[in-house]
Amino acid sequence: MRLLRPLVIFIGLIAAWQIAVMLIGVPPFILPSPADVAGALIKRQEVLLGHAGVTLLEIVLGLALGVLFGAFGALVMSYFAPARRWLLPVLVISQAIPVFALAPVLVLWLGFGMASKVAMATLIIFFPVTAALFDGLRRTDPGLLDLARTMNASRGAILRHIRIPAALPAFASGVRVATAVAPIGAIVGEWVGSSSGLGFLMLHANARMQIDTMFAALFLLAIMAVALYFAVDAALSRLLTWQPDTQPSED
Amino acid sequence: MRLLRPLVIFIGLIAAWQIAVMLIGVPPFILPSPADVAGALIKRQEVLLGHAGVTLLEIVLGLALGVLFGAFGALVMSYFAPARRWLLPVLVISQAIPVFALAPVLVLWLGFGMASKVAMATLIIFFPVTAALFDGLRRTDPGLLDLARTMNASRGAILRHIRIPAALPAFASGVRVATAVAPIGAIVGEWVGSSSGLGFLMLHANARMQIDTMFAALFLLAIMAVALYFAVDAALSRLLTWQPDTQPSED
Amino acid sequence: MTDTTSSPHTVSRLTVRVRGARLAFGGRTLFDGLDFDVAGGQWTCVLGPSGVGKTSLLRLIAGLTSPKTGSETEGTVSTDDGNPVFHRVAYMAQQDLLAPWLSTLDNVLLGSRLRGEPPDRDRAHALLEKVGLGANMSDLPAALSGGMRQRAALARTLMEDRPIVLMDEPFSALDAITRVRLQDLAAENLSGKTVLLVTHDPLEALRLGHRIYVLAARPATFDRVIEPTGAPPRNLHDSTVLGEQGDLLDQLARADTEGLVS
Amino acid sequence: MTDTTSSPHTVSRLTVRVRGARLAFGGRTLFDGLDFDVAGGQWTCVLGPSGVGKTSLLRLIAGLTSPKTGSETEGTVSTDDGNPVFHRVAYMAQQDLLAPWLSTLDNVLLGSRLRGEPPDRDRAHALLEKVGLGANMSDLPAALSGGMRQRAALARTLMEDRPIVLMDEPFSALDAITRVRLQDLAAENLSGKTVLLVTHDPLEALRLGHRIYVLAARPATFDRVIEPTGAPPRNLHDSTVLGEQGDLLDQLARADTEGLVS
Amino acid sequence: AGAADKLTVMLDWFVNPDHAPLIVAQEKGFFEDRGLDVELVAPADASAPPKLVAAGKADLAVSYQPQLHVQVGEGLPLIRIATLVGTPLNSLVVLRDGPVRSIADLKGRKVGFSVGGFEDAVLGAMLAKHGLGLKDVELINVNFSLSPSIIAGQVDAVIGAFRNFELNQMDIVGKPGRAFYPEEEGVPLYDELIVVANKANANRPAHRKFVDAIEAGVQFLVNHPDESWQLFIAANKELDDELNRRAWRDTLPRFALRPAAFDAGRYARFAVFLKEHGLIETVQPVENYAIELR
Ligand SMILES: Nc1ncnc2c1ncn2[C@@H]1O[C@H](COP(=O)(O)OP(=O)(O)OP(=O)(O)O)[C@@H](O)[C@H]1O
Ligand SMILES: Nc1ncnc2c1ncn2[C@@H]1O[C@H](COP(=O)(O)OP(=O)(O)OP(=O)(O)O)[C@@H](O)[C@H]1O
Ligand SMILES: [Mg+2]
Ligand SMILES: [Mg+2]
Repeated sequence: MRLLRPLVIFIGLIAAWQIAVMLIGVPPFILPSPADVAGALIKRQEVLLGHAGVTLLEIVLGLALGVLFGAFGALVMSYFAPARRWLLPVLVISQAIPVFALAPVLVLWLGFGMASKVAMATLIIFFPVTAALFDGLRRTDPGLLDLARTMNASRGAILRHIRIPAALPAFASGVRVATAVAPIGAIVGEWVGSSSGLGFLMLHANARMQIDTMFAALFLLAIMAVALYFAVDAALSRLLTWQPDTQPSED
Repeated sequence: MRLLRPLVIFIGLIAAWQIAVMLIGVPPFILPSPADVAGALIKRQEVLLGHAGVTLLEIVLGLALGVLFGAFGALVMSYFAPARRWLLPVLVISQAIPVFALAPVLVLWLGFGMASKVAMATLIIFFPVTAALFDGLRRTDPGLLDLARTMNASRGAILRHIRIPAALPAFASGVRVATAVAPIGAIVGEWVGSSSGLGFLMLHANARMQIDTMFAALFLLAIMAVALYFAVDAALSRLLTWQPDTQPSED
Repeated sequence: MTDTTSSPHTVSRLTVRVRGARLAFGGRTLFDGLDFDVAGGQWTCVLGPSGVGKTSLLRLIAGLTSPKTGSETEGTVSTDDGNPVFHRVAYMAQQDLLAPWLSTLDNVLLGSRLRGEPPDRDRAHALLEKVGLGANMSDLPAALSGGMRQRAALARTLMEDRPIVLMDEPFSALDAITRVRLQDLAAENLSGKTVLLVTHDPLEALRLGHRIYVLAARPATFDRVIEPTGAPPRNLHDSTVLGEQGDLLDQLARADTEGLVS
Repeated sequence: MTDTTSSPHTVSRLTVRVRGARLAFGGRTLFDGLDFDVAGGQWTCVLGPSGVGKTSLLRLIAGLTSPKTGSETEGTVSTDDGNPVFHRVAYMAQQDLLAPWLSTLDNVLLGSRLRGEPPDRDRAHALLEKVGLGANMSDLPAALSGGMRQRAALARTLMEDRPIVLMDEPFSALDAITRVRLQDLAAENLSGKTVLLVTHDPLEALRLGHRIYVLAARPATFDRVIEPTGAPPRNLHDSTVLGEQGDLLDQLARADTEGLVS
Repeated sequence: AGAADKLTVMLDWFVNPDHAPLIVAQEKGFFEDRGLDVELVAPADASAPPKLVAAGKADLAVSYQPQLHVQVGEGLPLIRIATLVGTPLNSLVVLRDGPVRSIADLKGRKVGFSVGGFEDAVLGAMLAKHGLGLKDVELINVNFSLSPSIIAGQVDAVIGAFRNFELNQMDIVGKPGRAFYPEEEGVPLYDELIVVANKANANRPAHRKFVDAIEAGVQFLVNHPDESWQLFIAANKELDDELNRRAWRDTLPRFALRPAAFDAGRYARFAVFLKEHGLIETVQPVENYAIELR
């Protein structure tokens, strides 16, 4: 059953897509039908899988680094008041800067390899983590903090043993968002200057009107994204068994 | 003092930038110096401000719609179990799909006017809000829920009077992230098709190698982003006075 | 008062019958095959060692045990008019459960708000005055002392005006004098209702209870019932009460040796 | 035990002196110019009506009032050896304050973990056994009953082994029998320490206190001190205790009429 | 031959038939034969390669002549060393069966463009010849979807469409287009694709070898069109489709047969045109930004 549902969703989505294409009559060069895409998927599977591997690596690296930097950023910002005042505006700005403006600068520093792409992905991924953990760290139960103070705890010990565990649910929330945006992070990273990866393939296919190939790449990306999301979600839930978890639908 | 600090940060960043450009010797066509940018800012202020107005409108509209849809999505997903099972994967996929792939489809439906750009921005903005509120709604104190049940509360009433207020801090967290990514949402929308806005101007200036103008636009964007972020942050803090708020730096 | 189930006057003096109740948390059985009546229109007090399952029993009656909380439940809870218990109880939990974002007044009005009824502000004001929170109506729970929070929760429970009232140590955070006064207030406001009171204080039970049960051992069973003489609330300086207190303490001590705390 | 300030044996029988203490929350003055001694090596019990400021006084002594919490504080808190009070107190708050992500055992070991000391698991095990939680060491707080949570918090406080111990209604959620047993346990474990106990139960104060104060009125002041005879923990069936109880209740009733609950 | 001379060459865009001489030279080993180790890098943003060459991060970049004038005008130390495609590829495209039959019909209509930097100048010149101005049309940036937007009717014309590409694209999906050629409508002739180097080391010997290799590549293309197509798709499997086959065919005659050769007069004329349209402020001497390698 647990494996059946995604399958049903999957088939349902595909069917809806096919019907939509048939009913609305979208031209295939704008939205190809699933059949076309399946064709491209089979015909170009070698090319697609090769690029998918590159992108997956970038996603995973970007996510790992993004979460790491995000956590680090939140810790630094919340631990050092001056860092907060100075870093927060910089981080906000970093989110507002379009990639293509930074791309030449990044390539200048990091070259054309994987590094600049991963850096780009990291830049996109880390902010939700930072923001969520930062917020979570602020919302610790004041009673527990008082207790810790009387226990002669250093600021670092309070952070480590009280604030961070208490902020883990918020952190998990941020990591979930980060996981969902990680694929787009990697794809955008590939725009910076690359000759491989699904993002490259998509831009390329798009520019050359191989729309079926583009959607085949998109399809692979979507599968990776969903698989990654639910894997991370499951891992996070396991981490937070102590956290009460109910849904409004159960009220 | 409260107004002084941002000013100091601002001047500090500019100074750091100027010094960096001078020391590292980055060529101006990759990273112009603040002086160059200031020149462009003054020389082209009319053009810049006109485009900035368009982008600001898109950002604000996108943010409003994104937060609205995000909140709505989270409520629907958490309130109706089937919606959750079916919608969540779709939402995750929606995050992984690069805008440019969707762009032709969106443009086909919405045209090249403001609508398609606001739609694009909304698409980028809503997910952090959805994810954060969805998580927040799950973490309501089970005791309060039990109490509400004995009080003969309908599911809707529990949602409205217990779960939503309890989830507001998480929601605020999501809105903060959304606010930070809103500018990039609008800019990406403008790349995909537009004839005005800072994103358009940047593309244009970039193609013409008027890098100083591009950075001037970027600068305006950054100012808007930071101002928007802190305005939203202040508004959210006012909304959540009941929420204990401490910083590790105060431990 | 359009909802007939919430009107105390149409169906009053409801007896609650618990039959064959079983409750276990992942293998640890708290009680099994427990039969228990909460007499209609009377105060029934339950005492017992810490951790024996008093709160769990109360929650079972209130309909708040679900597999989600990790508990396995069996048995039936019914009333003598055949209607379900759920939605006719006012429940005051061991924790005060004040919503941190609502003022004291709004917390007291939470029930009517949740049911979409027009809030009876006058009654809420009056109750808050009576529990000594007249000056704190607009304070958030975080600005209240422990006892004040408990008093707010009590006011909210009294505000509910249900035929069955379940209270889990409602006076535990109050000083002796305030406690007596609020016991009187509760006795007055809940007269004619079916009240189940969990308490740790034998004197409180002796003061308020028509019947007193002691829950003991694991799986827990009820010992012999004590039915103090005279109408509650009783005077504690009464010598019979003091005698009964000795009795009750003995019973509790016995319960304890069979029980949990080693 | 490298940190000398945390060793109870080098500096014991510390008297804590509070002088000219003022505490106000946004205009509402709880007390002003309050002088108060917690006698070294003895149990000092504080009673008083709910909301009078007992918890606030305890927090003031523990060094936990800061402008951040919305309070204005004045006055000094010192010990007779001249060293600050802060970091030599073990504080047990009115709420149990168990970290929800830690097991009962880990909650008891929280202090040593926070100080980066090697945890004394044997002692924690022994204490948990003594408070009756031997079977619940690996349970999360959410799986404990109210009284069990309080017992875990008590075990954690005893675990701290500090020269000054501040406890805010540490036995309020316990049944009468368990309460007596844990009072004895605390008395035994804290002998020779300077203990300040806030309680609502006059009998508890009479059983445990070398000195008993009643905090009353607003701004709050201390009434006359009661110094029960005999060494605590006293036998409650003692007739002198019962007489003193009457006294104390009278005093509390007086405190109450000057006081807050109308 | 000793250690190979390493060259990082940035393409203007993803690999496509426009790069045939480079690909063929790479695949046939013409670079290797001359002791070169060439790495071809494709960007997603056509404006990045010249910047990176100017910054010394890449050795050579495939770029466009009009952009070169603009970039040099903005102070980038760039210099043209070779020509890949010696004619304009750019064109104004409308639907063949659409309402626009001549440029004059564009009045009041929407024209899509993918920001390249000088589309407005080209369009302005073309409109001017028919008595219209830029104010008479609505210009819309359609960035990634040049042909979809015209096929779907979102715009009435697109400027910046490549005649060897977008026209084929439209034809394949059954919406054939009509192209108006800038060079026939008042825009001076120019080189579409050129190779630029950093001015500081334009005369590096490796550059001459590189251009020679391209020349050999072009020659091979002309001599063995089918074999070179096979080479091309073998190296770029994802390009093996109808569109690229047709584009390949249409591009072949447009490659400069003498990549190193340089017509200074043509560049000077074009600079004047750009100045007239406000894209550059001064007309610099040609030798400032274009040379013929010795
Ligand atoms: N954070 C706060 N903000 C405002 N007022 C507060 C705050 N904390 C406590 N008070 C006020 O201070 C007064 C004393 O509170 P305190 O908790 O010290 O009482 P207490 O004597 O411990 O009462 P109880 O016996 O009910 O625990 C109360 O009237 C309360 O409303
Ligand atoms: N969610 C839970 N998961 C597992 N065990 C639980 C849970 N809730 C309660 N228990 C266990 O059930 C037993 C009874 O708990 P309950 O709260 O009913 O005790 P109680 O009689 O109310 O005690 P107290 O007087 O201390 O409040 C305890 O041993 C407790 O550990
Ligand atoms: Mg209980
Ligand atoms: Mg208190």
